[in-house]
Amino acid sequence: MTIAERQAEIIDEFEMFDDWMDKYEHIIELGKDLPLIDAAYKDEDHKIRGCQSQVWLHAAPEGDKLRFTADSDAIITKGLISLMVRVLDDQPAAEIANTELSFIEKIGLHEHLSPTRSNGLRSMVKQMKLYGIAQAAQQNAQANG
Amino acid sequence: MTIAERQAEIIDEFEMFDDWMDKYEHIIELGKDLPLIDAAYKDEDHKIRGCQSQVWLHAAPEGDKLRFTADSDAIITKGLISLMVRVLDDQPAAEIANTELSFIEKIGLHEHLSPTRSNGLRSMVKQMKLYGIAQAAQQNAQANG
Amino acid sequence: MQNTAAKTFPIERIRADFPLLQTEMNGKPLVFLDSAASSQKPQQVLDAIEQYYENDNANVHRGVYALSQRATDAFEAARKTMAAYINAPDEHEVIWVRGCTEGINLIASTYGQRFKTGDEIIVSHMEHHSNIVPWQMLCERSGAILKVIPVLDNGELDMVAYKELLNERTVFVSVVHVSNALGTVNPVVDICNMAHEVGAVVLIDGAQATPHGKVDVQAIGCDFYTFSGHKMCGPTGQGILWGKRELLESMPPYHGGGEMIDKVSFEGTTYNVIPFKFEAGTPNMAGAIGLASAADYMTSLDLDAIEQYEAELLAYATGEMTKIEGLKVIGTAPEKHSVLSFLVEGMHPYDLGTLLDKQGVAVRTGHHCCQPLMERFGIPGTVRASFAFYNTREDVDRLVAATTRAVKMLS
Amino acid sequence: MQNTAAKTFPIERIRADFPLLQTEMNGKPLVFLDSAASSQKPQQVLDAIEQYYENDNANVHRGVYALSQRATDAFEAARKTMAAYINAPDEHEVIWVRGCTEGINLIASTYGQRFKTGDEIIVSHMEHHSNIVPWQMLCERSGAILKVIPVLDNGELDMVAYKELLNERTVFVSVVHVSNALGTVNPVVDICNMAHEVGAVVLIDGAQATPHGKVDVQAIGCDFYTFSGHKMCGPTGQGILWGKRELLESMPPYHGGGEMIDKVSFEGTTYNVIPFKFEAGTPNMAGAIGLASAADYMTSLDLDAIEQYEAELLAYATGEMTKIEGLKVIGTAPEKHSVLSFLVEGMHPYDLGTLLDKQGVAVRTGHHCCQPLMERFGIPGTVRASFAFYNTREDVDRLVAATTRAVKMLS
Ligand SMILES: Cc1ncc(COP(=O)(O)O)c(C=O)c1O
Ligand SMILES: Cc1ncc(COP(=O)(O)O)c(C=O)c1O
Repeated sequence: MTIAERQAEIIDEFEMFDDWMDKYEHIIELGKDLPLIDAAYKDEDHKIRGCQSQVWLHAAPEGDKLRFTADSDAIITKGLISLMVRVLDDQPAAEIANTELSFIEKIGLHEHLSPTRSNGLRSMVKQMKLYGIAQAAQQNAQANG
Repeated sequence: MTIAERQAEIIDEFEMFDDWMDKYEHIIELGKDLPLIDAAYKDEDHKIRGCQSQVWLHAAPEGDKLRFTADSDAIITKGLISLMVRVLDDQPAAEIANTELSFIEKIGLHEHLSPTRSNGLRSMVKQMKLYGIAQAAQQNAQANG
Repeated sequence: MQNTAAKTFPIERIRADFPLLQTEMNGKPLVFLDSAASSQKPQQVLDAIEQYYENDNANVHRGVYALSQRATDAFEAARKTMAAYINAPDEHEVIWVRGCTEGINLIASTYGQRFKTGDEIIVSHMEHHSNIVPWQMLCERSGAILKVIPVLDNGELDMVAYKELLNERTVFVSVVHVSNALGTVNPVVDICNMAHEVGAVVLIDGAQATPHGKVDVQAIGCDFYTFSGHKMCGPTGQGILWGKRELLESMPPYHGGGEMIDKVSFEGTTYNVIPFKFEAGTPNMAGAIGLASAADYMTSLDLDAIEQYEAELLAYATGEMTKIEGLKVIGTAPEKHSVLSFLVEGMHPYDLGTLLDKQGVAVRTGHHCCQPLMERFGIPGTVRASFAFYNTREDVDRLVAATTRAVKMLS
Repeated sequence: MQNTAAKTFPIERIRADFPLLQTEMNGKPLVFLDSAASSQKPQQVLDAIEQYYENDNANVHRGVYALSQRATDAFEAARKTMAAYINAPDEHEVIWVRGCTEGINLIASTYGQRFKTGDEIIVSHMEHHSNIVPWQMLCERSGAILKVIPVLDNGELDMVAYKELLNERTVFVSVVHVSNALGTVNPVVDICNMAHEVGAVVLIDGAQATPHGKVDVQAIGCDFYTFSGHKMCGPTGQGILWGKRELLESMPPYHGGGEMIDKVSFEGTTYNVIPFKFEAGTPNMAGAIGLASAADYMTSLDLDAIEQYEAELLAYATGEMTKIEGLKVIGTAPEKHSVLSFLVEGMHPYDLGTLLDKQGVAVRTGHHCCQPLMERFGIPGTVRASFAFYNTREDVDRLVAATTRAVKMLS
């Protein structure tokens, strides 16, 4: 599935919840299911500091793609992370670099990405895209070099 | 005339003006008529500094009474000063010390004595009373001494 | 458990005065439990501000026209009201500042100029960042040393340790009256007495005291007292620093500019008398008038009644919340004001706060600008429900229900 | 003499927006000619403030609940509006301060920390006390030397003398954009260019510029720019300090406290990024939102149209007032903004001001916080009529009539 398809899938999935609490129930479940980051990466180097909750993110290239694992100390943040990972993991670096992540807004959870929320999520998305940009640039250099 | 009588006289005098401008016309006249302070006393020692206008005040004992002369660089302040002098000049020190100057309020010019007006007038009245207190105290001391 | 204060306190009428309390959050009637961060404002305060702008607005002091005189009179009357609110002996000792943070910084940057290497300044481990960082910055500049009163497990100050910290090198003590993170009411009278015995000067941070009951700076015996208006129903951007006249007069000025001068020339400038010496620039006139109106509003409700009403509310909330399995109250001092900080075993404050928000309950989560205190307790933060006199037992019930549901979801 | 701008400017509609302009003073319809001290406020601004308190009020930043997020969004959107108002390239360079006075003091106490003995700071002889005293205080602390640009007889800066003052020891230049006492518009672009040639950094005091037309900090080329909201239809107690990012980042913090920190511990504290590094304590949220609403209001009227309208009004007033026998205008620079300072031969400003007040005309008298400038002209003060875009030719006619009558009474 492309990034767009995966976003569409999540939007569909969330359409069945018409109550806030059900939606959060689902996010919490997703948080619990998130494959954990390798303990070795849960360190200062991989930490994205937030005022409200902390996030750890690890990225590894696999061919022209990027693999992400992540974790957070707060379960709701973790649930939201799991959605980001689901959309961007195992996708071509160039696409990660250029994509617009609109699904968060569409499923009504945009507030968690507010610059003033400071839960680490916004910085994490930025970081994921930076990995994409860096990786794509490197591939380009190799292709041309 | 006592201080009370002189105040009553001024209140009467101002009753005939029902227009602000007439009242000020009169104050300006009074300012022009004010017998000037002796030039020798128009110095820093006798100056009461205000933000808006300056006042010079001189007091001299004469028996158990006090004689005041004063001046200002602003004519309206000068007119108001002339009223104060008219009430308090040549009165017993003890009475000056204890009197309530209500006429300013009654003739509707209280604003010029506002602590925030800073035209020197309020400080002048305070100063006149202090002279009265000091002089009365000295007389008492002499009487008992 | 319906007590005396709750019976006679006109809570219905009071709530009607607060427009924001009538609104919804996330589709639910709002339960506002974050007054320790900033309180809501009654219509009376909003009206006082509007009425000032519509009828009296002009720059204060030195104006010869009626409008400016009226503005000045209102502004200076507001100062008098605030002096009365904390029983200051002289309204000229009352300085307008932006808030409690500026009040503390003003003292550090003016009174603090006399401190030198080796002088000791004492704060406590439960201070708000605003009562830590200015002193750290001052210590860096001056070579003075910062000493810290430890906090006991229940959230009280360790007064034995405090006594040991005091000595002839102690020049200053700055302690919070009521802790914003724990609710602890500190023994400020003793703190002042003990400091004065070694000749130290005392500043009390009253940010969380003035919104909840009577404060009497003379009875406390402190040298400086500061608080924010926005936490006690006043507008944002206006607070008070009170200080003893002889201390204020001995201090160098703070900001330079209009109002604070006597005479300016390039050969040399002389300064105005207190309080103006510390009030450079056009003041926040509407802020002053709004804050005085807030003080009037609270006084009209009777500050003792407010204190008693809130005490009962806190007792009720503490009793009900602690029935929730795994919930632990952080801060259990016998003397507390209107703050219930808690954690639930294994749950992150952010998760709890988010789920409370979705149920219409506004609480604060995190370190509450008290990182050293959080470290002391070995926790990343807490969930804090803080009450004001406009909260009700129904608000508490909603908090309990919402927390119960959140805990279930997160288990 | 009815000009283009006056014809198309919607003055009737504008005046209806200002409640205070509908009031009387001493029984006469108010003619408000003291906007340089503080302007009046349109209903739109009062409504924005009230609407904030009634719907969005909560402490900003770090709140997890919807209300706090809304308050934060509104507060940060206001910062963006103010950045746009002065064409700042980056809203993070915009710092909320109480007003212009605090802006200048903030720079003196932070950026100024790097100055040392023998460094030279340049101000002008026409500065407001707020742009003199902070530098005098800094010079006293640091050993830096204050140099003064002279003022020509017509109220312009002596730019030849300025050039001579500049040298490799010059570290800082702080000059007013528009003089509050004379109305002179200074050549700020040249002032900045010339200062930069010797490597000095420039602060422009924009208190009297932002209320009267477009300001573009990038076109000016200054390093810092500061102004007050209350002079441009905004609420009291809120202003702006703008600075170039690299300078702001290089500066030590200002106040210590909440918001301005990254992490606090007794072992050592680290600071937040700009602008928050300079914004300790709970900000004046309603002030920010009110000021942004004032900027929106003025922008909606078109700042160029405001400038042209006011220019015509000033020209008209100058023409009419100078017909009065013995009246002398103080400040006759070719480039002026909305200020008419005058004296009448042999008459004290206090007397004139008092008699104008009784006729319903509000003007300011005295030194206008510019004592050195008054000394330069050898006068104790002036009568100052200052205009805003809500004044009319009828206001001018009332001023002329009232002055004529006062002069007659005082002759
Ligand atoms: C030119 C100028 N600079 C600075 C100030 C000080 O502004 P504020 O009093 O709002 O801080 C003023 C206003 O009085 C002014 O006119
Ligand atoms: C105990 C305490 N001190 C100081 C402050 C700082 O007050 P402000 O942010 O209004 O300056 C607060 C409020 O956050 C507080 O709760």
